Amino acid sequence: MKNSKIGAWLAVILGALYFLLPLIATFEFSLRLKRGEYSFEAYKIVLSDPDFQSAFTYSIVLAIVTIVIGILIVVPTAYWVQLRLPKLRPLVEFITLLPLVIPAIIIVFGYVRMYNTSSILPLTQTALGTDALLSFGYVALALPYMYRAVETGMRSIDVGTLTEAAESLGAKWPMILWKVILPNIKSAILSGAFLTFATVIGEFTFASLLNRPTFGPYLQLIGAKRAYEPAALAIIAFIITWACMGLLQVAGGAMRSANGAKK
Amino acid sequence: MKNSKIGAWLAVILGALYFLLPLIATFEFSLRLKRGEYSFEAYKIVLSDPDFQSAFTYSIVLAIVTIVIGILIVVPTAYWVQLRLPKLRPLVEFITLLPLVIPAIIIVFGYVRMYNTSSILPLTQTALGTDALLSFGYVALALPYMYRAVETGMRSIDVGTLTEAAESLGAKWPMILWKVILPNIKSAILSGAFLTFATVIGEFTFASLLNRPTFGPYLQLIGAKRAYEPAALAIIAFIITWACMGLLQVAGGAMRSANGAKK
Amino acid sequence: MSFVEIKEISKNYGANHVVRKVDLNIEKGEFISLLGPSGCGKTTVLRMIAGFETPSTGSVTIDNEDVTQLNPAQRNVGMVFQAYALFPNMTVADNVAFGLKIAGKPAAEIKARVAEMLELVKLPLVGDRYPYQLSGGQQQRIALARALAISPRILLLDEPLSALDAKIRVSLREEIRSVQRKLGITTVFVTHDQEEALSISDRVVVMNEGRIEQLGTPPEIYNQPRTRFVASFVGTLTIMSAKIVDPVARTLTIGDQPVKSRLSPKGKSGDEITVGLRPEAISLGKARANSNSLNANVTDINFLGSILRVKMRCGAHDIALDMFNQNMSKPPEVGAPVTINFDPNDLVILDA
Amino acid sequence: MSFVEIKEISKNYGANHVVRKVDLNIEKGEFISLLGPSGCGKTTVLRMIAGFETPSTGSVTIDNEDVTQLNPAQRNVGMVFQAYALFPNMTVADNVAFGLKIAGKPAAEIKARVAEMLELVKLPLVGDRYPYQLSGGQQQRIALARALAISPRILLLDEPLSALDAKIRVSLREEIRSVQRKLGITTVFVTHDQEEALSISDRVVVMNEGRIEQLGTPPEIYNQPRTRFVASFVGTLTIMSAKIVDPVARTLTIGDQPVKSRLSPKGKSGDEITVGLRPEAISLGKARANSNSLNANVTDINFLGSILRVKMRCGAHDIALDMFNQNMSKPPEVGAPVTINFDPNDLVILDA
Repeated sequence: MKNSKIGAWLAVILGALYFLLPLIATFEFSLRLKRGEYSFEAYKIVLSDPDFQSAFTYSIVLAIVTIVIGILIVVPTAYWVQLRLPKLRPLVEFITLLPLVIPAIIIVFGYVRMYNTSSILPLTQTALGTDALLSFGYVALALPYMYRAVETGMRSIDVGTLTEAAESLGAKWPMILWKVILPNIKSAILSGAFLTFATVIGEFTFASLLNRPTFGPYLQLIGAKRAYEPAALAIIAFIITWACMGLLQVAGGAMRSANGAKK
Repeated sequence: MKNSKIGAWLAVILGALYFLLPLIATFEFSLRLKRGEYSFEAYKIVLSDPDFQSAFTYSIVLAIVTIVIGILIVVPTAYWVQLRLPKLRPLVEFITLLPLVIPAIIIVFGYVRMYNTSSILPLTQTALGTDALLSFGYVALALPYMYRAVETGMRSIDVGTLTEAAESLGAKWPMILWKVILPNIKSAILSGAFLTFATVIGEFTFASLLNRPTFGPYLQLIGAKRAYEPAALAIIAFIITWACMGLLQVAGGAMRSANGAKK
Repeated sequence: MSFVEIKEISKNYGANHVVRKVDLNIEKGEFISLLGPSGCGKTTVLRMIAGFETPSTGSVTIDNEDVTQLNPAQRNVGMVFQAYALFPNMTVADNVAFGLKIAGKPAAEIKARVAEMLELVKLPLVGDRYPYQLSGGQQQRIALARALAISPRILLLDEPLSALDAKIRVSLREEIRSVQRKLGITTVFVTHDQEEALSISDRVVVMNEGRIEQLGTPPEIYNQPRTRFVASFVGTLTIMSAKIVDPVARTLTIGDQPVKSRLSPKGKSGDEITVGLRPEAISLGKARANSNSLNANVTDINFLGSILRVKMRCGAHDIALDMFNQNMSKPPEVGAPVTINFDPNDLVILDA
Repeated sequence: MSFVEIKEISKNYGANHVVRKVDLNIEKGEFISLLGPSGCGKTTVLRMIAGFETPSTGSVTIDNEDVTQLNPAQRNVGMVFQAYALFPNMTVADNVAFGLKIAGKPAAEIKARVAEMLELVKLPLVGDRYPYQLSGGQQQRIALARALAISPRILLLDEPLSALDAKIRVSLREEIRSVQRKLGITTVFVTHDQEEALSISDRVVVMNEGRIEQLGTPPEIYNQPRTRFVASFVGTLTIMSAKIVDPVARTLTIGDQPVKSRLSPKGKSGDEITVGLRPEAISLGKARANSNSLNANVTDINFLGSILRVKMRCGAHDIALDMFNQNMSKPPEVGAPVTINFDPNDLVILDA
C-alpha cells in the first residue's frame, strides 16, 4: 500500500515535470536578454510595445464576445437535450466533439470559401464582418469545453426534478431557466468561460488565415524577429492562462463543496 | 412541450449546419479542378503524390506510438489516483487540462530550448531523437482526451470495490490491473485512442517547428502551392477523422449498453 | 361526481404499455396510496395526474375540470419528490415562497404564508438556512411546505420517504398524515412499501403490470386479498393447496387434515384450490371450539426482535407462525410436534 | 484462545476517531453481526479484519496468526460487498474460479469446486452467464460463492443485503445463514438493520460512535438493552420516567400509578429513573395477578398490516401497544379509557 502511494506520487510529479520543465527553461531564457545577468528587460520591451497592447486588447474583446455567444448557444441546448431529448445526447456530444478532431484549418477553409467577397453573405469584405466570422469560429473551437462544463454542471444538480418541481409551482420555462437552473450551474459556466478565454487568447490558425491582428499572430511575428521577447511573451501568455485555470479550480472547488454539502 | 421539442431539434440542426456547411463548401470546391465539370481529379493527384504517402504513413506511425505511450502513462496513473489518492484528483485534472490552455507553441519553445544540440540530452540532433521528442509532445497534447476517457471509464465501473474483491481473492496489483481493470475499460481506452489519433493526424505547430515531415506541414505546403488539392486533402483528413469518431461512438455505445445492462 | 376522476388512462411508450386502462375516483379530502413493485406504473399514474406525462388515452378530471391537456403549471397541484428537489440556490424561506412569488402575491402575504407553512411542518426557525444545511427528513418537510404553500387542489407525493432512514421514515409518515388531516387536502401517495401504504391511507390501490389489482381500505387489502399477487405483495402469507370436501358446508382438507373456511370455495367436491394463512393469525395450543387445528412439526425458529417466527412442516407445506417475543412465554423447541389453531375467518381463499 | 481476536483496535483519520479501542473475540464457526447506524465504525472494523484498512493501534489475530500488518491478499478471508462487485468482464463461472486460478489450482479441481459452489448457492445452471444477465439477488449469491470458493478462514459480509428488495432480502438472509451453518464457517456480518442482525446471528455487537455499546445474543440485546442507545436503536421502545418508591421491594411509580420491576433499580427512594416498555410486551384487559397495570386513554390506532399499533396517553407519557391484526379481535376505540398490563420482567430499567 505504501509502495503504491509512492508510485502514484512519482507519476504525478513526473507528469508535472513533463509540463513544467519546458516552462522553466523558457522562463530562464526569457530573463537572459541582458548579457551576464538575469533581468526582466525582455518583459519591459514587450509590455511597452503598442502593437502588443492593441493585439492583446483585441484578443480579450474577442474572447469576451466568444464567451457570451457560447453561453447563449450552449446553455439552452444542453438544458433541452438533457430534459426532453436524452436520446439525442450521443449526437450532440458527437457534434460538440467535432472541433477537437476537425483540424481548424478545414473549418477556416470552408468559412473563407462560403463568406468570400463574391458570396451571398460577403462577411470577409469588412473588418467587422471578419471579426464576426472569427468569433463564430472561436465559438465552434471552444464548444467542446463550454458544452462539457455546462453539461457536467447540469448533471450534478438534478435538472429534471428541479424543473418539474418549479413547473408544479406554476413557473414557466424562461423563469425556470433564469431563476432555478442558471444560478445552480454558475460555476460550471464560469469554468467553461475560462477555458474558452484561454483557447481564444492562444489561438493562431484562424486569426492568421483571416488576417486579423490578435495575440496569436503577434506572438508569431515577434518570434520570427526577436530571440528573447517571444520567450517573455510565452511566459506572459502562460501566466494569464494559469490565472484562468486557478479561477477555474476555485470555481470548481466551490461547486464541488456545495454539492458535497448538499448530500 | 411540443414547442420545446421543435426548439431543441432546431438547435441541434443549427449546430450541425455550423460545422457541416463549411465542410460541404470545401468538398464542392475540391471537385472543381477540371473546368466546367465535377471530378475527383484533385483526389487522384493528391493520393498518387509519393510525398503524401510518406507524410501520411509517418503520421500514422507517430499516432500509434503516441497512443501506446499515452495508455502506458495514463492508465496506471488514473488507476492509482482513483484508488489511493482521490484527494489528488483535482491536481491531476489540472495537469491534464494544461495542454488545452498552454499554447502548443510554448511547449515546443521549451522543448527546443531543453533538448537542443548543446544541451545534456541533445535529442534534436538526430531524426530519431526529434521523432521521440515529437511523440512525447503529442502525448502531452492528447493527454486531456486520453485521461478523460480513461477516467470516465474507470468511474463507470466501481474500480475501488472490484480491486478490493480481487485482493481478497488473493490477487496482486499487476494481476488486478491486467485481468480485472483493463478488460472493463477497453472501450474507454479505445475512445481515448481514437481522439489521440485524430489529434496527431491534424497537428501542425509541433511538426513544423521541429521540422518533421508529418501530414500537417504537408497540408500547409500544398495549400501554399495549389488551389484545389488542399481542399481535397482537407476532405480526406475529415473522412479519416470521421471514421475515427464513428468507431469511437460504436465503442462508447458498446460500453454504455454493457453498463446499462449491468444495472 | 368525485373530486378527482381518472377515466381509463393508459400510457405506452411504443410497444411498452406502462399503464393499462386505469380507472380511479378520489373523493375530496381522501388519502389514497398507489402501492406496487417498481415498474408497476404507479409513478406514471401520479405523473399523469401532475401533468408531467400526457396519457396515451383516457382523461383526468380535477374538481369538474378536464385537465388532461393542461401543463403542470396550469393544474395547481402540489408535488413532493423522492429526491426532495429543493432549489439549492435558495434559502428555505425562498423555496417555500417560490410558488407564491410566481403567482404574484404581495410580499407581506408571502411572508405570512411562509411562516405559517414552516410552522405547519414544525420547522419554524430554519427559514434563513440553505437546503444543504438540513437533514434529509428536514429537507423533505420543507418540500412538503413548499408544495402546500400554493394551496394546491391536490397533493401528490412520489415515494417521499424512500430516501430516508427507517426511524425518520416512520415519524415523517405520521407527520404527513397529520398535516393532511389538518388541511383536509386530497392526497395521492405513491409507495412500494406496504406498511407505509397500509398505515397512512384511507384507501389503497394495489397495482401490478400497469393494472389495478385491488382497491380498498387497508384492512380490506390486508385481510381479504383477492389475488395471489396482492396476498403475497402485502404482508407475509403462507400459501397452501387444499382440496374441497363439501363446498356448501365449507369444509376442506389440507394434506389429510380437515379445516373449515368462512366463505364458500368456488368449485366442486374434490377440486384443488389455493388458500393462504397469515403467520400472525395462527396460534399454538390445543384445538378450540369453532377453530381449525392442524398438526405440524417445528422446523426452525427465527428471532426477529419483537416477533418470533416459528416455521413448521405440515404435510407437504411449510407454515410460518408469528408470536410476540415476551419474556414470559417460552417458544416451542425445534423438532417438537405442535398443534396450531386458526379461525375459519383467517383462511384466505385465493382466486388464482 | 478465540479463533479471531481483535485487541483494542482503533482507527483515526487525523482528528476523526472512527473506531475507538474495540475489543472482540470471535469463536470458530460463530456468526457475529456488527450492528449500528451509519458512521458508527462497524464497516471500518470489518475492513480492518479484511486488511483493507490498517488499524491506527491494536492488533487482529486470526487462528493464532497476527495478521495486523498483512495485506488482504495474504489473509485468506472471503469478502462479500454491498455492491456485489462481480467482475463484469467474466462469466459467473470465471468469477467463482478467479481466486482458485490465482492460487494456481489445477483446472479439473477448479471446475469441480466451481460446480460445487454454484450448487451450494442454488444457482447450478448460470455458470456461462455474465453478471449483468442476473438479478441483484442472484449476483449476490454468486458473490457469496466466489468468496467461499477459496475456502477462506473467515467470511466477511459488508451490508450484503442492503441493495436488494425487501422480499429477496429476507430469503437471501436465510440462505446465507443456512450456508454458514452447513460449512461451519466463522462469519462477520455488518448491517444497519436490526431485524437482520437479530434473525441471523449467534451474537450481535451493537456499535455507536466507534465504540461497542453492547455485545450479546439476539434475545439479550433485544430483551435486556443496557443503554438508552441500544434500547432505542434495536426495536421500538416507549421511554418513560419513573420514580423509585422502594428499591428493595422493587416498587416504582409511573405518573402516580404504582408498578413493580424484576430487577432492583439503582438509587434511593424518590429518585427519578428511566424505564422502557416494548409495544409488544403490553396487553389490554383487566389487571392480572403479579402483573403491572396502568390506566390510559387511547389516542390513535395505526394499522400496520400484521400489527395494529395502539397509541395511548398515560399521564405525561405516550405509550405504544402492538397487537396482532386478527379478524376476530376488535381494536379499542380512539378516546376510550383502557387498562394495560405488562409483566414486571418486561419493564426495562435503562442506565441512562
